[in-house]
Amino acid sequence: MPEEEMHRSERLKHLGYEPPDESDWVTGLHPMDELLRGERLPHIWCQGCGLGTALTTFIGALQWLEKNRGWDLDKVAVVSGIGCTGRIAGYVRLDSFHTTHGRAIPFATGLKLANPELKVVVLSGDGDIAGIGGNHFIHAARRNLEITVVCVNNFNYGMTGGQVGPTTPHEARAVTTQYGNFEYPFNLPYLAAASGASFVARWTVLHARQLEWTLREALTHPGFSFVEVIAPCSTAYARWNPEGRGLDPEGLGRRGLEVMKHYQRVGRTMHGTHPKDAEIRVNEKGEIVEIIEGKFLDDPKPDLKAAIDRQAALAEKWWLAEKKALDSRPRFPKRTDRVPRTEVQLGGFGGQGIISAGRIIGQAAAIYDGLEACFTQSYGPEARGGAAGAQVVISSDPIHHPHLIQPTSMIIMSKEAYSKYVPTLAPGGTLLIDSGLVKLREDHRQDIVTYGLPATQIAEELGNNRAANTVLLGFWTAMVGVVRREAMRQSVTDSVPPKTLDLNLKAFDIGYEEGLRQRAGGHPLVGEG
Amino acid sequence: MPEEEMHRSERLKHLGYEPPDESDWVTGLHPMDELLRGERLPHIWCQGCGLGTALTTFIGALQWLEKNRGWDLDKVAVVSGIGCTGRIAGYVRLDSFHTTHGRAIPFATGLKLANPELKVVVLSGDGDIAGIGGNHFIHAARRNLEITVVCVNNFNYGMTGGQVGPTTPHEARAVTTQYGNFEYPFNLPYLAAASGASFVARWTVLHARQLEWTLREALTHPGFSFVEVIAPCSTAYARWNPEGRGLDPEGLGRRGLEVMKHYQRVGRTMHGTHPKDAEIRVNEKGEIVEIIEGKFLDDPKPDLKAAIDRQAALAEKWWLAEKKALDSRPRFPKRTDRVPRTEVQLGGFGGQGIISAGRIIGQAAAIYDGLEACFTQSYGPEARGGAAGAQVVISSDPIHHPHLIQPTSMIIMSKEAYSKYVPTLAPGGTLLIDSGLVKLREDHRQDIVTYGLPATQIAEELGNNRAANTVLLGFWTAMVGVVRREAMRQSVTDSVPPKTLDLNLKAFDIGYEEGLRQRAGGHPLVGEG
Amino acid sequence: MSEPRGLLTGEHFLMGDYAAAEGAILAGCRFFAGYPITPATEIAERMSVRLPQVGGIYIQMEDELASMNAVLGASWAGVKAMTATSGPGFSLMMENLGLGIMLETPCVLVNVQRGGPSTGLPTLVGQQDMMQARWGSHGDYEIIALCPISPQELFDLTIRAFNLSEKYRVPVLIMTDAEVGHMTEKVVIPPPEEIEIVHRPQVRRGDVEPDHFRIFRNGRTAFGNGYISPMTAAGEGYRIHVTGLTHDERGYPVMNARAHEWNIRRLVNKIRAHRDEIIQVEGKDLEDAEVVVVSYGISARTSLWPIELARREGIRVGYLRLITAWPFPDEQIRQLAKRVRAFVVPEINMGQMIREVERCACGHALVLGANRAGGDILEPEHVLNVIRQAAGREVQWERPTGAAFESAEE
Amino acid sequence: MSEPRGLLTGEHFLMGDYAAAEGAILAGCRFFAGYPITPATEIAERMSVRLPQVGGIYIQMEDELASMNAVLGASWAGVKAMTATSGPGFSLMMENLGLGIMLETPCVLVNVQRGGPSTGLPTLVGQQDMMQARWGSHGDYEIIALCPISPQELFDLTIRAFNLSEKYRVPVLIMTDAEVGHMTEKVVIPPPEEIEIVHRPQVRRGDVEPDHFRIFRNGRTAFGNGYISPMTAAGEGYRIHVTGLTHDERGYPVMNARAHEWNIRRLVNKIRAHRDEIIQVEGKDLEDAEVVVVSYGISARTSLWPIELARREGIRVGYLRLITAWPFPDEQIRQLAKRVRAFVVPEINMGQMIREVERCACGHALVLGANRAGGDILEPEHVLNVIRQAAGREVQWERPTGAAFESAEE
Repeated sequence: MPEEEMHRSERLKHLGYEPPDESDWVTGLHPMDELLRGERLPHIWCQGCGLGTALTTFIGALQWLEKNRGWDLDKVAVVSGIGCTGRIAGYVRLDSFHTTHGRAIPFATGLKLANPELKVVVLSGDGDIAGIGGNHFIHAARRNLEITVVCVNNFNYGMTGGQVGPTTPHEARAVTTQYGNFEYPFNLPYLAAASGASFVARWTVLHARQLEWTLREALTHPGFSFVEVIAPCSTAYARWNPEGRGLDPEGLGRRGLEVMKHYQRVGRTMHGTHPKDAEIRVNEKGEIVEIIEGKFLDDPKPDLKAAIDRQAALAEKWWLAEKKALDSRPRFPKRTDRVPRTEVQLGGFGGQGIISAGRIIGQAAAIYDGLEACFTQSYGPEARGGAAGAQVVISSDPIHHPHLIQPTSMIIMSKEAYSKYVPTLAPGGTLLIDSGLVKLREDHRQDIVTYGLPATQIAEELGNNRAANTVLLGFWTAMVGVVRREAMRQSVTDSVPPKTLDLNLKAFDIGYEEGLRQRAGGHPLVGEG
Repeated sequence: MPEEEMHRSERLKHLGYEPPDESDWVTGLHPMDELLRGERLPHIWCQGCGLGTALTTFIGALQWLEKNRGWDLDKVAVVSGIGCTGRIAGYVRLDSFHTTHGRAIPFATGLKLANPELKVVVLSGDGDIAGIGGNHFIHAARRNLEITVVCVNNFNYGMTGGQVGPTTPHEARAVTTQYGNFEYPFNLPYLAAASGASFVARWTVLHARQLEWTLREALTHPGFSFVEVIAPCSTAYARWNPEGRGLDPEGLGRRGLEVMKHYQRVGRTMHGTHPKDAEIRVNEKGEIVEIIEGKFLDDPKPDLKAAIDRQAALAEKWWLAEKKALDSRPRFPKRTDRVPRTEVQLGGFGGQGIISAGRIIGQAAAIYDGLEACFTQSYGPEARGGAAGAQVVISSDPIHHPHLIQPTSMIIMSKEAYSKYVPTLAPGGTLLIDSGLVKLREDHRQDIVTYGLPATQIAEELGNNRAANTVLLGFWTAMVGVVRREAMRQSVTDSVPPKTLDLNLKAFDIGYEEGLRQRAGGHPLVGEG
Repeated sequence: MSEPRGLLTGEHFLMGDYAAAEGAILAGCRFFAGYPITPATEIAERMSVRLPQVGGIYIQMEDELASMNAVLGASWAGVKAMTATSGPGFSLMMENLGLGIMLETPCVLVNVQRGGPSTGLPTLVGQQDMMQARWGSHGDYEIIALCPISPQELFDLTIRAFNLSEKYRVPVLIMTDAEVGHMTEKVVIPPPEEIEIVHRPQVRRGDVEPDHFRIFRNGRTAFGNGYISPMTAAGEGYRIHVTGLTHDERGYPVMNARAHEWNIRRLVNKIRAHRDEIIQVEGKDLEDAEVVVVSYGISARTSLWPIELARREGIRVGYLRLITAWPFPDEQIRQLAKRVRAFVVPEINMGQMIREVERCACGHALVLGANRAGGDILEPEHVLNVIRQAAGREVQWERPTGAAFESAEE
Repeated sequence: MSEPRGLLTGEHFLMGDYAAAEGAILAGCRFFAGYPITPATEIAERMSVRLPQVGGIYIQMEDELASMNAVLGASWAGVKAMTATSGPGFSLMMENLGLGIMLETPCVLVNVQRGGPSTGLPTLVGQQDMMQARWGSHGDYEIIALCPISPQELFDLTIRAFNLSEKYRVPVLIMTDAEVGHMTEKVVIPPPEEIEIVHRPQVRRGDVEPDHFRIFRNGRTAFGNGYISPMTAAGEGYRIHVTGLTHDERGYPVMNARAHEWNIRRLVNKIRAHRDEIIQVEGKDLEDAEVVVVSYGISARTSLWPIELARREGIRVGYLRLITAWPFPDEQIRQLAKRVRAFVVPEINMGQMIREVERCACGHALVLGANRAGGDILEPEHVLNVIRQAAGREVQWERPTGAAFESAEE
């Protein structure tokens, strides 16, 4: 059994934290006018509800931080979701956002990340934070962004009339579990800790002073902090359950008080207890017989924004490299010839650089040759490493139809692509194959012009078989003559890793020369040259 | 440091579990044809992916259970979400449901609750289960419904190309965290345990045999069981991170194998370790340096359905009571007189039984007097214990407009209701007040007929001030004469708790007699009687 | 009077929400998954007490996303299932309403409409989700949506919703509102033998050779007909596969345009081809009408009074009530448009179903709306004056604009 | 060529998704919250690399619900913010799109449409969320939705989307599709000084006496005009309150019909009153047209070819492209309807925007759709034949129905 106070951080003293005197509990402090929207009062909460105390302790903590730590409360924003607790956002005179059910935490995440100067606090109920908003809760805890989440847990959905919730004790009654709750509840501190929260505490509203001290700590915690506040729901939950059942059903204040007395009987302060052991125990009737309270976890680790900021230098470096590359791009003289719609199909398998080759053609045409070019990729149900296809349409005119209707040239690097694409080539069109990888079928089309070169083998000989696509790009450039050589060379330059540039340019030139040679020689593998 | 095997349950032997021989690891078993949809193969997974092993171990476990435990595999259903793992549902020859992203678990919850004969298994990925589906995951673990959730964790969103996910290690690379992951990951076994899972385990796919044994156990666990399976993503995750970086980017199989070797180096089996300590440790580069594996938790507690079933007897008892009450309802002779549209307003504060009184009038008119009756309540922003209003429209004709246009009679039990409603009463209309609670204003309307009786005081004298509304119902019945006395008495009988029935009928009769008396006497408080 | 299996045969004074629950139970619903939301919560509350009495399951899920999915799961276990919500929850259910449509899953979803957008007016009436009911989930589909006007009709139409859902293998929406849902009136629950209950065409263990079974099929089969395929349940031995992806007859993913065309046309046509069976309208005094009031739900009900007032002024007013809002009765409006002077469309929204009336009127008849943004039912004078205007009479009332409202405190 | 602040001024060969990201950055977007989904993921990927280079924040959230909310939060911190998704994520964003509308929060949401419903065809094109864009969230509202036809226009319209959003304090949708999003073309990024960038009317610390400040206001003020109120950000000292509930000028909840009327009419009218400023269409050859092709996005682009073919056959075809799908250009269609024989509406869906054309055509012109369910762009012959049909010519092609498809394996 861990000793009380064993886990207290050094910040305790700094925060004016004094060991609590259990005999000296109070249920609420004075309303602090300058932090309340007086024009909105009286509030909507029932007599005997614990939310008044939750609100005043929160305000007390802020005022203490303003007075003793110089906080500018203009920079504190409160975000809440839907439900009774959610209405707190409407009563505090701070920037306050009453969002949708369960979504206060991601809203707060956006607010805080976009303006790290803000201190952002989420105040909401158990149904809102742990029910519908559970996923946001665990992910925010995981990220450890510096926000404070205060969850007022009254063990049911109060505003809609007392339905069972994610914290309703097993076998307790609620309007939708009148036969007894067959579900088990969350232990919220345990859930928060398991998700990654670096500050975790729980108090009942009976311990208003301790709660306020803990809130001071939570608010100054450099990371995600979570405080569960156990509060009576005098109208709904207490009506059904042993803590308040049998009491005058109209005496809501009385019921709330009885529940507070119950807290006094069952509360047990155990600072530093691991959250997994910080249980709310119930008996077989769903009656709460023990509530472990205290600060369970206070374990600073770098907050999310700090981690993000570490990236700035790397991002700057990348940007400068990008800028340098862009600035070094040459300009080419304008083309004056007119290029009719030209469709190119590339095909092979993943890893051969088919997509990249298609993009290089498109970029050469669009950026360096001043043409219109539209590049698309084929997607299919294949896994990575499967078939890869790329299409480029080039024209002097606007390209209305972005897909190929009938390609007039083709670069093919696999057997599968050969089977799939060659039937679609226009009669008289030009087929270029990696002759080391693709064998022509016996019934190969005679109405097209087929050229080949062992691109992969050539690239291997140059020292890197991944340059095979570049060899074929050179080959295609010479053979088809739609895009200018210098435009293609520059596009290759833009697209390959700098350390492979020389090799790739060499590969391109080999392919190009071979293309010129074969075309001049007029000796295609098949067809009329 | 907990000892290996320390936490093993007795079911281990029953399940044919033998202590694993670490030297004898296999990465995959033979495909089991009868449990695979052969017509769907080959699968879409990349070379070197861990999902094949995850699938075959799952099938192996099922076949073992079929052979050795007599399972009828027609009763096993697989539910998955979206992503690479989600595709498992399409390959197993079992009833299989490929649902939406993150929603496999609630779908499985419905399936299992609606047919408890089924064994329902959720197989999905880390992004699906712990990212978008995180809330369903923690709530299912909390409920402890007997389903098995197998989460194949490959540390990123693979199918969309390798984005950062909720399990991506801190500082690891992904396509959306190219500067390094600034978020922290979940420890899924810890999260599952903190949420309430009663069986929690983790294996890498390297330990295929141990994984299969654990799956046998998980599948037969009487409650929510969770198994995390760590698997290589050879295409996306391994590409960016130390485990696979620098390897031939096209050699996916090779990359997968390297990751498996890495698992062999960093894996450490520690059965019975508390899930909070079952870490996946990384170094400052995001490289995994330790993976704790084993079965961490196996702690049966009553499953959800068992808890639900316990309610059946109570539900039956309630039903029989309801049936008895309904069967004992008398029938009344048909009314032949015609009732024109009559509007009644009731007003007071919460707890006085205003709503209940309105409902009693409506029920008397509709059920026992054969009239049309439409009862509505006023809702406002007030908290409970605030103002309460009820409206009843009664007519022999269909009631097209359900709201009051101008009420002709009113029962008022509070000062606030007096101020709010009396101005709306039709000239010549009848106002009935609890004269002990409501004082007439000096400028009280002279164009209406006002009667009073100290209903709350009368009820108190009868022994229960909550019967004040019944006194006024009797008073109204006699005074307004729209609904017959016996119809009202029966409606009161249907509506009050049996033990207060006599008192309420007495209260009703007193009010009724007083009504007759005052009406006959023709001495209203104000107005012409 | 009551019925041994837990049915409440007889006359009851029931809140609309409760009537929906009782209708569901009589229709055979044995699974409800829900989440608290005003003004639909009472449906869940009633179900939580009543379902265990009839051997059913009530479960409160963590949110509406989960509720919708649990309902789909239960339906695939062979059990009739329902959920109920209001605006914000309806928006959250949209993603998985789409899954229900794609998997052709019978189930019923009740939306007790309140004032929106966003949290809006949780306790007060609206009819603002009518177009969302048709278009709220991504992708193309057709849907069935019913609009009750009273607790009795919430009871009756909930049964009809289950029947349509089971017959057409489609989620069916009940688009009611806070007014009808929270109103208490007499509801007659007939003995079960007097009610037609439809059960999905369901293939059970041994009915078909598993290899020959197709979970999605076009055309007539031994178990389904037209575009509707017979269904089966998990555990019946067919080892089915279904997916939200575009798929073939076996339910296997097929990622191409041809498969998509087949899927979507089937989803759409199974409703469109049965429009005449599905569409239900209530018409009154349409023969000689110069003006026809076209409405639905609470606004249809409240328009009966201004219609009566207008008739007293000598205006020949007809009444066409959309019991099914979706599919929309295009043909009925088209035919009427040719012979009436004008349509009046009262709605508690800024003009939603009126767009459909405009579309179908094809310019043949004037189309006027009687609208308010929400929070209250339409005032009779308001609707009466739009009827007068439609008939070319003098208008005697100023329509509310809300422009005067500046602050709650002013 | 490039620009010191991390802007990529110059010509680039960019994928559409990347162009949207660059447009956002030039428009001043400095916050992106997203979640992976095909085919929108590339926008997030680009933002994750680029935003840290310009001092912005990229965060990947746990789901699309969270993404949408984080964007709203960032906007209330005074930062221009965006998210991007596709069908299933769009459905999940609907609840909080409504919050954005109710809080009048500037932000931009890109939907790269794919085939639906449900998971559908993740990698393939659809235009099936067009009506969802208008009606997908519960409650009444008006929205702005833009439809680009190329990477260049994705860039341009993303800037316009931010401008409209900032000006009207409303979330703006970019309804693009898998085809445009995944297409790579030349994109010209102009120097920032050549681009008009709008910033929200923003009240900063000290501008106004905090007690006099109203976060929502009808009518002209020093900072806003018409129905649009000036905004402020958290931390500026105004201690504002905003809520998704129906509210008054200060943002305080007011639960009655009068406040709702005021709220909703303002939300609706701030768009309707500025229709002329917002609506953007591209018209060609409309003067003498007998047939007008009305389309948007990729289908508008691909229809230019069949239009050319039809002209060669002597049919006088006009072209009206909806750059803004919402608000819909009612008036433009109404005017055209009076003088043309027919409209042809090509869409990759079962007929969505065509319903609006039908509504506005008021029966004056024939309205024919050219539709396919999704997965591929429209074939030129298909559109050509519908144009022929619209012009009363002979049709030479059979329209696809999908009925022939039975199984992927047949």
